[in-house]
Amino acid sequence: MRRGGTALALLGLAAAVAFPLLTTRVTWQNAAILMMMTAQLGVAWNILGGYAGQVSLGHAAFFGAGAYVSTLLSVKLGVSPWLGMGAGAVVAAGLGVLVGTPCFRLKGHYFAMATIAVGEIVQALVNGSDALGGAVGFNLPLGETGFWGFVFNRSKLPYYYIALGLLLATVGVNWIVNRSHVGYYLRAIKDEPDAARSLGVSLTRYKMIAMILSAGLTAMGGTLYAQKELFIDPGSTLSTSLSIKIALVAILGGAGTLWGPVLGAVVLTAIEEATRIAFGGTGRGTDLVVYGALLVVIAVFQPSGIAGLFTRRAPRPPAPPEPEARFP
Amino acid sequence: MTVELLLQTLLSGILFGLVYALVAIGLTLIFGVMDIVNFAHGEFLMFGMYAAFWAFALWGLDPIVTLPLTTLLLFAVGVAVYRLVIRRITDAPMLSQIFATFGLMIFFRGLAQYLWKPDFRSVDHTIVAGKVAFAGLQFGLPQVVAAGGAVLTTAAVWAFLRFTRLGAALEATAADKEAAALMGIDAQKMFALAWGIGAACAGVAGALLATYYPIFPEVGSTFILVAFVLVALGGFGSVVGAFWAGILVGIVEVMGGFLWDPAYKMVLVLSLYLIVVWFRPQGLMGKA
Amino acid sequence: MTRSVRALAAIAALALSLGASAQEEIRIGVIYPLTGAAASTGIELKNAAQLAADLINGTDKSLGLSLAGAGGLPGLKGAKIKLIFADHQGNPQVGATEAERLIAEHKVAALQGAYFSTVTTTASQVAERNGVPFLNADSSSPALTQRGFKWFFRTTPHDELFVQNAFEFLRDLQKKKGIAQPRRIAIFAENTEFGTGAAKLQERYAKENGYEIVEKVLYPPKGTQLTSEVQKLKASRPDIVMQSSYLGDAILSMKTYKDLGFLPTALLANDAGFNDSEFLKTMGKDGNFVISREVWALDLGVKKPVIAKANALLQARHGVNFNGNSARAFTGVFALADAINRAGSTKPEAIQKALQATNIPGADLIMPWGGIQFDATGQNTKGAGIIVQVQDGKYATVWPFDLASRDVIWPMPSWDKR
Amino acid sequence: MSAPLLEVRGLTKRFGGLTANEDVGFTLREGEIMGLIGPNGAGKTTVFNALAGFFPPTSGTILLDGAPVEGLPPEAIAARGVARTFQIVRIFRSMTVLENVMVGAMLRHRAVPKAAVVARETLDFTGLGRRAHDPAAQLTVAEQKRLELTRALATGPRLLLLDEVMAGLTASEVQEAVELVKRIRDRGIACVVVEHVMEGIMPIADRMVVLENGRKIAEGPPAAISVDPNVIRAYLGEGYLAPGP
Repeated sequence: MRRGGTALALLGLAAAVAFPLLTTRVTWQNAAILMMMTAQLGVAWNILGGYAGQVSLGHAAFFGAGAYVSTLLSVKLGVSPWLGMGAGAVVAAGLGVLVGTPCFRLKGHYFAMATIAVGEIVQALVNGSDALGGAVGFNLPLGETGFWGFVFNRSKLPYYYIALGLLLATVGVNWIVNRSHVGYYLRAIKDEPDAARSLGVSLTRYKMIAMILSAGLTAMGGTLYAQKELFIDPGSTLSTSLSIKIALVAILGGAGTLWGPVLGAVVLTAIEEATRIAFGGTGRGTDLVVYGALLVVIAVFQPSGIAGLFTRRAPRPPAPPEPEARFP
Repeated sequence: MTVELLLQTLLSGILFGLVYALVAIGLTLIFGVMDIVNFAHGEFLMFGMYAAFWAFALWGLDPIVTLPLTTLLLFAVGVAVYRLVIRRITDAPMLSQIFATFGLMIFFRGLAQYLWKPDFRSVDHTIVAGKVAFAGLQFGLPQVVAAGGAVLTTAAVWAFLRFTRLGAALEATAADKEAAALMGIDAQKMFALAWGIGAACAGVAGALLATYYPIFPEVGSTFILVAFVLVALGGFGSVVGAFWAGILVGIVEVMGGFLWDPAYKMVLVLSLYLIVVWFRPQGLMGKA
Repeated sequence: MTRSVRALAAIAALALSLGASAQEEIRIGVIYPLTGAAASTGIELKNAAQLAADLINGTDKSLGLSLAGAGGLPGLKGAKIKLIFADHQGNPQVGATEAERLIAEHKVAALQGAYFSTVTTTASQVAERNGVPFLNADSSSPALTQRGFKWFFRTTPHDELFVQNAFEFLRDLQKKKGIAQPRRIAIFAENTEFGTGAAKLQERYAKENGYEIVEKVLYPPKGTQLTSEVQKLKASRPDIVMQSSYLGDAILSMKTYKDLGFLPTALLANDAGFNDSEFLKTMGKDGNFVISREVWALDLGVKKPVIAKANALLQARHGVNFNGNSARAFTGVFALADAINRAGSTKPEAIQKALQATNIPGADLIMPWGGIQFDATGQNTKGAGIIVQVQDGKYATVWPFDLASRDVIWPMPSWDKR
Repeated sequence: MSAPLLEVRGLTKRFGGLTANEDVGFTLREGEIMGLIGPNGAGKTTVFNALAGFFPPTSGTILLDGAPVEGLPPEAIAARGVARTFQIVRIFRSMTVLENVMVGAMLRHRAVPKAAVVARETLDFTGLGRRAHDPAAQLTVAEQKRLELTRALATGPRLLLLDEVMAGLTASEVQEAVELVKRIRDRGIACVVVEHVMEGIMPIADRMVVLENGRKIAEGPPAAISVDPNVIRAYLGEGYLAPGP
């Protein structure tokens, strides 16, 4: 089983690395970049929302932090966006601690609602702040800069491989978390918080670790977005609909699984693009009807996410034979 | 002058708050009974508005006249949504429930755009047109009627839950599903009833709003955020909590916008919410 | 990597060969919001642009615009224009993706779009990065032509000119009509790029012209109520309210004005929601006397017959009149066709050069403009705005006075005397 | 002798106007099994939650190895060597049996492989080893209770708080549980056992503490407790003693 999974992952990785060499069609490359960027956000969200079970619907605030910090640093101070990416992650992590401190006391829907509130507040404040570009946002300079400057015009490939690299790094962090005691603790917190505490698990500390990782990685995705689109404004980087989409990707694929959010991003982007291309030109909302209906159908028939399709029937390895334990 | 303006603003805030409350009590009722947050609730409101609009546009019937029909229609829509979709995800994890109702929201918006085009519509004359003026204050009659309707509907729902056998059964299901089942209450029926009443409340609100608010496929998104805040602020599942939260939020939003900066009126409302849950994580009247 | 380079080279060779042989078709990518909140506008724009292309490709010369009825572009041996439409959904990222797709997949000679300033920003960036001309006919954010782009051209005037027009209008009222100058201005705008941008310009021009800003209310759009905003306006007792709102808020604010008994001397709107037929329908007589800036009005056809003729064509085909937006989209296609025709080529550099040399006379447009001529930033310097007032439920041109079909009604009559 | 492992003095807990515990006190030595009994609503679980850090006491002192621990959060108390089970089982339902126990073992062994080894040993000790790789949710109620005990044991405690681990078990299962608790004590781990099932607690407890209405009404060896008139009255009601001569 596990070996099969590794082989599958390696195969997927090889395909991902080779993909842009197989097709030079910009549309496909763009779609692939979009999928990977979306997947990266879902995977980052998954650490907090999936493993730790803290359903955040305010992750756009972290995404925006990444986009705004790197942009401000590069536009105002000429700092390389690569450094800005790190700075953005730190700021987002700090914001995460700020959000988590009051909100982690809240349970379930209350926590989700509080994160929506935080996201909306951040958007309104940035929108009203002239120093942060207000409602207008920022245009980044367009000139090709080479790697260090993080702007590429001649080819999509740099963005493609950066998106792939960031996605792999994010999956890697997830993998490490999942394999370490932190991952076990997060799942324990999600299942039975009181029982976890009785076993010495500090809820605040581990939720906070999840928050910091999740927020920081989300922010890195925000920097990549800013450098790829070279334009940011509150509507496109801080909106609640973005927050919901980030969560949706992970939930669709399977929250709390390693590859679920990646699958979710692939499927969601495919559905979105297909419905838009097939029905979008009609201007009648047909694309939304089909898209919405598909979401409902998936939620109803595959409630554990698409990843559930692959794991549900998979038998666990049988326990090694051993003499039945008896009480003396 | 200033006192008048302040009083006028305060009362306007209360009028709006009452309509907010009406949207929110349906949402909180559904949550209380089923532990499901209905992201598509704003779309029930939207359907209520369109029902009122089409009765007006096609047959010249006033939204106030067709209000009982709109209410019944939305009750049926609520029950249908429960039967066709929600019933199947009753025991699913919270995440996939969010996912399903979110999909419903997108579906309904798309459907409205498909059927009725994305245009803005409005009911351009109604029997409740006009103004109410007293002591130097003036209010649009539609707003006053809407607020009054909201109070009556909320009171009716409250009385239903409090004083009828069916309402008691609904409350019992909300409190403890297993115990209710042991008492011979059919949970499926109660769930359907909650969705019916929840959607009907949104339908009443939609019909009342149609007398003065523009109607368009995405109108639900305008009200849903406030409704969420009310439900969480009042305490998930608490009808009375949502009612008082509605008035509170209405006042804070309108007074805050007037005295401070309208650009930050929602920031004020959301901050109020965060402050309240900081001290009372279960909301104003929620069960701990 | 070498494989990709080889593949790229192959594609490039293919593109070159296509460019050489496919002279009979000139592809122009057109990006508009065909779904989402602005879908109805997007479809109007699409129809108008398509009408323009069909006129150029057809042989009916009766309209009287110089390329209309040419049967294709004479400069390219009668090559026909093909518009390839794409939907950006009002989303800047989608706009960029679609621009990229049109350039890469459809090898478009030029792009036109995108109505929303935010989407125009990202889509034109893609054009700039790929070296493809981008013509914007309908986004009014001044920032768009302040980016130092080399491939970006805008035919419509931007908000700065419109705000300037509003103050010229006020000055002309006093100078030529002897209407006393009101001094107290309140600014009322949604706190988006559109609203805040306009508000800043209005503030600046008000100060320069010696007006007093008594209140500036920026509100979050699409809210549930505008009561607190209108109360603030009312408390500041302004003579003139300068308002930037989209349709829903325009309707809601007008109803709130009436409910709260607020009536300034004049309401000067900044296009958008106030110039929508649905606004007139919903507001009925309460919508009368609103003054708004425009770039086009049907009644201009009285003094400029080509406007009426073009409108009749659109009426015949889609059963609707032109409006400011669709007239500009129509004009955009003509401006692009003119440049490509003079370039005699679909090579981007040639079209860019031709665009820079554009000089279309005002008579050759369905707009009330002096013509089309771009400055170094790509901004048309000969654009002009007009000011309309809702009278008897219709938009009537009231300024400039030489184009006006009606006299301005000033001040607004009170709510109960209509 | 050195300080007792656990010393509780004057423990009082009020919820609003309700008094759940009033002036409860007792001590526990290393390796000792103490039974905590009393009728429903006597305040047993409240004492338990105070010891485990879930409800800070309103007043009173809890000394662990002579150091005060009252008011510390549960995770800190767990780190000091106190582990507990829950009256209504709270196993991690998304995990396997082994993973459940690993979460406990991680308190002392952060490295996952080491935690797995410790968890495995503990499972073998409690007799759940053969179910190590089954999903925890598939266990029977008795097994789930034992899993919870195993998980608590894996934290390497010096004091184990067992909350009705025998409730709802069949007679033979109770017997197995009794044996298990004895073997745990043999490892030198002290236990406080809250129990309704008298035949479960009597044979193993070194000492009993009886609560009624939040107060301690008796303390002593099981044999003495079973004949204590106060205890009999508390359990059987006033009427039981009334007909006496």
